[in-house]
Amino acid sequence: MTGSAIAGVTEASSFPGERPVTPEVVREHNLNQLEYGRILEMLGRTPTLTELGVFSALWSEHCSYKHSKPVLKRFPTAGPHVVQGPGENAGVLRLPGGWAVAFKIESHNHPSAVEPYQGAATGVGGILRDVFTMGARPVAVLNSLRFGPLDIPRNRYLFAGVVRGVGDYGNCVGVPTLGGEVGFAPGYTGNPLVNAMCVGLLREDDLIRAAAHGVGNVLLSVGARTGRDGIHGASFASEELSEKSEARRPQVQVGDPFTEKLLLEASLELITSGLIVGIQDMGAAGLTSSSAEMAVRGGVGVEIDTGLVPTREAGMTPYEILLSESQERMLVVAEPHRVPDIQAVCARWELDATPIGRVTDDGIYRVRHDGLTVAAIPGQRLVDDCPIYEPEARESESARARRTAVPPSPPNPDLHAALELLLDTPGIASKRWVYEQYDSTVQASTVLGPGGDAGVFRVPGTDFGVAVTVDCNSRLVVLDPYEGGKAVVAEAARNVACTGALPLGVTDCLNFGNPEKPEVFFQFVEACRGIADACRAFDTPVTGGNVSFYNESPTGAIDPTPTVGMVGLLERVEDRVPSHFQAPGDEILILGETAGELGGSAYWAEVHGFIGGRTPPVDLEAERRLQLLLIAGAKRHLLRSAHDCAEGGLLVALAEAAIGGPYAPEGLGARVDLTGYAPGLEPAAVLYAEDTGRVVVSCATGRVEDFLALAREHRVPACRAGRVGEDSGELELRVGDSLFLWSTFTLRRIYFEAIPRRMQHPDVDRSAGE
Amino acid sequence: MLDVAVVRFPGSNCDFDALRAAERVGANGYFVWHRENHLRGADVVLLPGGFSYGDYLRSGAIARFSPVMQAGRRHAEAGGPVLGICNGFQILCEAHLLPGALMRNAGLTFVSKPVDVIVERADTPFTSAYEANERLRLPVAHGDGRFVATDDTLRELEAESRVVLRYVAASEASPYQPNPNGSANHIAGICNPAGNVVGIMPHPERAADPLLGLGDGAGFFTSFSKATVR
Amino acid sequence: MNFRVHVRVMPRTGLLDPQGQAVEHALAALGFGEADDVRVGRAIELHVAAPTRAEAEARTRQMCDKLLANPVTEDYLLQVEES
Amino acid sequence: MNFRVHVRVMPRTGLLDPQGQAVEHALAALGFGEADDVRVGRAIELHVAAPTRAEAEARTRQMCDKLLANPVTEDYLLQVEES
Ligand SMILES: Nc1ncnc2c1ncn2[C@@H]1O[C@H](COP(=O)(O)OP(=O)(O)O)[C@@H](O)[C@H]1O
Ligand SMILES: [Mg+2]
Repeated sequence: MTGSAIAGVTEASSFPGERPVTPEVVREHNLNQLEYGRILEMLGRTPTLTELGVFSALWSEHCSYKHSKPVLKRFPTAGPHVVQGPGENAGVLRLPGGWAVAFKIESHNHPSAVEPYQGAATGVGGILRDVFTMGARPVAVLNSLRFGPLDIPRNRYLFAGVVRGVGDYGNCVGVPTLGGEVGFAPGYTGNPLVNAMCVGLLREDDLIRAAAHGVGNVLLSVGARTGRDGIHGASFASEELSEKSEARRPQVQVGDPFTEKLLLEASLELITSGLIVGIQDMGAAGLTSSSAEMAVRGGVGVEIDTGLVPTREAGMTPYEILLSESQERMLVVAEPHRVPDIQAVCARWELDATPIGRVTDDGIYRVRHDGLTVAAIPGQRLVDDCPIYEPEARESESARARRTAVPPSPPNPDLHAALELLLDTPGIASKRWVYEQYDSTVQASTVLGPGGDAGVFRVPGTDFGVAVTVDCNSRLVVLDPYEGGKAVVAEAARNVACTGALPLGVTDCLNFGNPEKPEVFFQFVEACRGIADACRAFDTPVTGGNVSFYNESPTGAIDPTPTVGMVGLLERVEDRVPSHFQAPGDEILILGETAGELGGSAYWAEVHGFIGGRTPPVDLEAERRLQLLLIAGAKRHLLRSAHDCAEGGLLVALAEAAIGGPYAPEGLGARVDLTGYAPGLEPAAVLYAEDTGRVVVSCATGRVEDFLALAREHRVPACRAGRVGEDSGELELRVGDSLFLWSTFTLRRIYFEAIPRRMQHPDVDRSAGE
Repeated sequence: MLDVAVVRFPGSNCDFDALRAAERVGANGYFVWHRENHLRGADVVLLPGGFSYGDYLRSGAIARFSPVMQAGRRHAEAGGPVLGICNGFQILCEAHLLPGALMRNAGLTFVSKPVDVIVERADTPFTSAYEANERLRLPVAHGDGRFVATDDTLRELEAESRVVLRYVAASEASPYQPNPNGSANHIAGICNPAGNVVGIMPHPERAADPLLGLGDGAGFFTSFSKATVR
Repeated sequence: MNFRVHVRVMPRTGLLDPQGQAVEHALAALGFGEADDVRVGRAIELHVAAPTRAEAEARTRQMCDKLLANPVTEDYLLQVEES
Repeated sequence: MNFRVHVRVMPRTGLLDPQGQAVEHALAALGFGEADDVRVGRAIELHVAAPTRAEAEARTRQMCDKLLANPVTEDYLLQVEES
């Protein structure tokens, strides 16, 4: 009965009642001819259904990165402060004083399209586990969301459900949400994006890697019982959503944040107490991928007895147990004599820890059930032999044409109304409706919460903090994936630097359509090239991330959305710089250069209904100088506020700074004179172009000269543009021959009410009674 | 030195925050696990915020049966100071150490934001560092914070001046809803007749450090650190 | 004997029921104008082993009084089925 | 005619019900060892005006499908009473 392992020859038998493996069954498992051929050759026989399930999961796009690996290899991943680069559950960077920061982002798009509340909640749960498996305590979460327009009821339902799911999970576990972003565009109708990022702190000494070591060591399943949830989740995530998906949809995974909190505390205790050898969360493809990855990383074999795995339902087959994506479970490797101590720790946290297998010396990935060997696969080859594809990458004609197109221009665009329209656009408007549903102050370390450029938390017991952000402007990526990719990283770094922090490193979540379509793969390759170049220029290595392909719905591929999560170091938290104007009379300065590039701007999109033109090129050297200026200015306390120009351009940034923060009683107003600024440009271009590399700052009057000198030193153009006004004053702006006046009271109302007004529809939430 | 017991229930998540706030005022803070049945001679008991038992069924409903709550009750009945913050307040109500109940926010969503409150009782062990009617800005973060009680109970609370904190508008002109959850009489915190057991929804422990932007909550901790040790 | 007990825990009459109101508005917006006076509470189902139906009911009442319902804000109703 | 409709919306069998689990453990700890298989869902009560009982039921089913229950994660049950 037992499998033998002579030169890769292995034996396994079908589990009683299991379907025989036919070509039809192989197709259902999303394996193609080439892939199935490799399996036959590797095993020297027909696989059992259980084995087919294992291959199907591990060779899914989600687990194997078969379409993205060669491209991802081009990211810079090294640096003196990199403790752990890609390849583990989360990346880790060194901080001062023996501390380190672990961080990672992950998508949960398809589950959220099917069930927004649970999909989003379990997305947060998964990313928290990725961070605490490294021995880090989660201290911040962020989320990047995309939906179709809010005038469609289904989109409102998805938006409301996702936000509630993200909030309920993180709030319950007790991790503050310090930032995020939400975008809306027609392409996301039917395929919303839910990307969750988690940031954790650890002592560098406590870092633990997810590898199985030591022949004879025991594998334990810790945490929740295994049910029939999400079987085939990984392969579901690796195909397009269609009418057929409804039927193939895996049983929805339900999150239990309470158990997650206990699992978090138990895991950290197991790690710091030194009782265990390795630990890995059971995420996508559950026990299968966690055990196979741990075995391969440790260069050993494993044997699992699925009959020992605690299940929620009777009669589960080895196939189901291996592929279940039940949440809140960990796989732990430990020396046998430690098992009682481990169980005692877990019992104190009211959790079970059950031995389910052991580490072996034959390199075989072996699964038994009640004495029967149901799977026996050479472990290294199970991971390594998945074919790697390099699909064709070709830009579509229509994409190229869009770049050279110009918008149909109405004769007299109303530039005054345009600002109000932009501030009322859900993608630009305040996301207070979202982040008020997220606890942002738990853990009592929040220095800057949501509503500004980046969140900042303090490392407890120290003077320093960490700034965190997630960003992606997909309109720029659509038009020019390379420049757009650069722009995404540049925006993230600018946001971090605006708070006074030095950008340290990146995690990315690459959301794209079907990579087998040349125009999609083109977007992917080019966006990655842009991200890689920017990361190199900023010295911010990529320490991990996630690829989410097949984001397509019956209406086509989503806009390419390579989301970047970034962390930065703020050496002294007292130096932090907020985003909004702080005091009447302060001087307003514009940093960086305005070339007037309206391509991909929100102005063209919202006012002219046109998405096209050239993405503003990103000058990475200039961006870097700007970042360093902001950091130096913060350190010397020369800056009272700093806010970057992003979607909406210069005027939206000025207005946002004047409107004030989400809990300021009122706005401050400002008097701005741009008559001599950017000569030769149309007012529309000055106000609404989305050139990158620009920041609006304010300085106390006595500090302006010092700051200007510092800007010259850093070779960053700085233009004195006006003064901060009185409480609830007006935003007064001169440009060209025009004088514009807005009441900050009105702008504030528009900006903060845009989303709540749209979400007032009583039909939003299916589970209003929950 | 003042001994401050911070009770940890499974699902407590403001336990470290409360402990740090107590330690910052020089107290000897320590955790007591909910299964323990004594408080190790605590002078002050803090029931921190969080989601004990996931807030499943009703917030605080399951935690109130934990063994440690019997010791807590004895401590309270002997006049010892007890402060329940957020989930701690919910547990005190479920345990009937305070009257009323905390129900789902009227807006049906979790609410996390700073709010303004008035200290109406400045003579409890947790508010003596404040002036009567002092205005504080403190963060709230809860889904079940709507204080509900029978009309008789509300009358009694008002007549006996047992409202410790009340939500107020930031200013006359403030466009914000002062009451974040629809609480009866804008109640944000109450005490028992003797004044030694206090429950509040806002989180002073998250506002006890000026570096974090808000420092108004520190008084809750300096109050008891100054109080005479029995 | 084995019983399946269905417990309905409803907000006490007279208390504000924001969930019920929200559902009522949503129903009206969806064209269900014929629905009103909506209340939302909790449904709890449990399996109870007891010698008699009366005993199963009595024990479940104790569970409600002690844990399942909050006497300050909620009323409850039981239905016991043999199973 | 006027009907009082009681809707029970319960988590679908096979789905994890963390709330039910927590209640089950709490009941056991309180000495109610005879209770198990606890599930927690929502109880919704509403008043429906309809010409017949069958019509009231049909309309409430539509309400459930559209709003009151989540077809992906929940099942529902109706009881209609004349009122
Ligand atoms: N877009 C990316 N950029 C850089 N590294 C990536 C990216 N996507 C995945 N990786 C790395 O590849 C490894 C495998 O990732 P993944 O399978 O997502 O881990 P998990 O098991 O947590 O889902 C990870 O270490 C991850 O950091
Ligand atoms: Mg992982």
